[in-house]
Amino acid sequence: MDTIIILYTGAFGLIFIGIAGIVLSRHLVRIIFAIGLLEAGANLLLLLATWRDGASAPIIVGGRVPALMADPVPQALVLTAIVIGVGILALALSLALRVQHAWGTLDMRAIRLRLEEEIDDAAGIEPPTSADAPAPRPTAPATREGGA
Amino acid sequence: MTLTTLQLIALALLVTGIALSTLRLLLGPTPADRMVAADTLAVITTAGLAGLASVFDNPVYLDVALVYGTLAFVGTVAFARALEGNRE
Amino acid sequence: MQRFTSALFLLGLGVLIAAIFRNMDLAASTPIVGDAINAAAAQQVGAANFVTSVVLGYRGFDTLMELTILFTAATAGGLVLGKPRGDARPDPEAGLVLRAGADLFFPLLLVVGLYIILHGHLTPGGGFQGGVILAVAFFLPLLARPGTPMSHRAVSLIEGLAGASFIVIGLLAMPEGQAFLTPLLDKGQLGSLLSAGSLPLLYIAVGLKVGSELAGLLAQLAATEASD
Amino acid sequence: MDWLTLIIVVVMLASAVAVLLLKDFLAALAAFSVVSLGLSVLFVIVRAPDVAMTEAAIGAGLGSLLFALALRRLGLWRARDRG
Repeated sequence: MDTIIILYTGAFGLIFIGIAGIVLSRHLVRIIFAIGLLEAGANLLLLLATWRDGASAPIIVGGRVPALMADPVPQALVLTAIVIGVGILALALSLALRVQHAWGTLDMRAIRLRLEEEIDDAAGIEPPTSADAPAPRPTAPATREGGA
Repeated sequence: MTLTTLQLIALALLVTGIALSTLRLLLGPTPADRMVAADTLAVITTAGLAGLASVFDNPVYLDVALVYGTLAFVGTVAFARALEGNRE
Repeated sequence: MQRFTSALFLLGLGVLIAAIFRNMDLAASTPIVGDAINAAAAQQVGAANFVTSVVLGYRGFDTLMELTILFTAATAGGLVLGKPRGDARPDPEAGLVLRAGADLFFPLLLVVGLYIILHGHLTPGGGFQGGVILAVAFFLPLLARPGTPMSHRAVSLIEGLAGASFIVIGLLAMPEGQAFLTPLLDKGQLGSLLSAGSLPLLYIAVGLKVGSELAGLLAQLAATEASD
Repeated sequence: MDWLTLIIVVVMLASAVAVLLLKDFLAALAAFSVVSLGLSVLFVIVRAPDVAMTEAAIGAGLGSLLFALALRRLGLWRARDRG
């Protein structure tokens, strides 16, 4: 099998696993982990776009100029993207800390219910109370440690 | 590129180490086991990066091994520190 | 129900990725820009590491914007975390091994970080990587002895000065009719420490900025009260 | 080189799945650091030492540090002797 096919499989696999984690997870921290995986896969994919077999690193060592060098442009892009990624990760984690502090839960369903309630309260809308209304909303379960 | 016998043996040993440590990482059973497996993998990878520098016959890859070796220690310390602070 | 829709979405995504993968022309790229840069960078910029040439020479303005994004993310993180409460209980002090190890490791990390920054135009590395190492180096004593005060004023000062000097070095090229961030000074001998003109200076500014930003963010995260 | 790349990719994807499946966040963080480790080796294999060094610095040092601090403060960090 070709090396390039294996590498592309790794990149696409990381992207798929990352999106699956974002879609399927209910825990906020797990979603942040999945964002990290997705970002890693995207970086690898960007770097593979200009892969050539047998190229050497784009660095001149000891005045020896290699015949075929890898493309430095995506490398420069990915280099900065990784550093920005860690900044985004830190921001996401601090937001998760604030959510935990304010609402005491990291479960996405509970967070969504609380958000809707707060929006209703702020807008002065009564929750629907007609006879045909669906059953009242369950109170937000205060789970703090959840699975995938 | 062609590998010399020595490089082949070194890479085979490193791959064996990676396989065994990954098995421990995936099987567990306790989180501490997985943490130690991750640390072992970091050490093996540092050696593997130096081996890759030898295979590619280019000394610039040694810098990567240097950075990985120094910072893997910090990561493990962060794991251990958070554990230590939690255990009253 | 939500799980089912999610699984359906993922199935479609998997089929899409498989289709893209099948029809993609693998390894058939001809990097025109990359080859042109590889051919010309040694004369035009004078850095032995062509990635450095691209990051600071050909795409210096993008790097400035990326520093801005990082600054925005770090500032927003600090704002979201807020001021720690005064009565917050700090973590207990670390054991003997970590305290001694942190004391021994701090100078080593400092030297490695400065080496990576200063040799950014010769070997792999540069301001971003060295800055991360510097941030970790300055945070390690704080990890060993929580409660040690870290001067946020000094961190902000270094950060501001580094960012300003990046822009000032870029502006210095403009009075002579050249574009913003054109590399200045003598190109020097390719592969020697004092070469590539003003690129090492720019990388020092980047390293100090990234390092102080991330160190400040880590310190603020560490000062936040634990929830249990 | 093919077999080496294949092994690294398999290790990386297996730990990426483990990040999502492991219940304990300490174990998930260990698996996450292994993902970035495999990625760093892959970056060396595609001849990008600069990117590999960045990934090593972020993945091994700063990322673990950030997640460890945040998880500790979120109260998700439970040290257990068994289980």
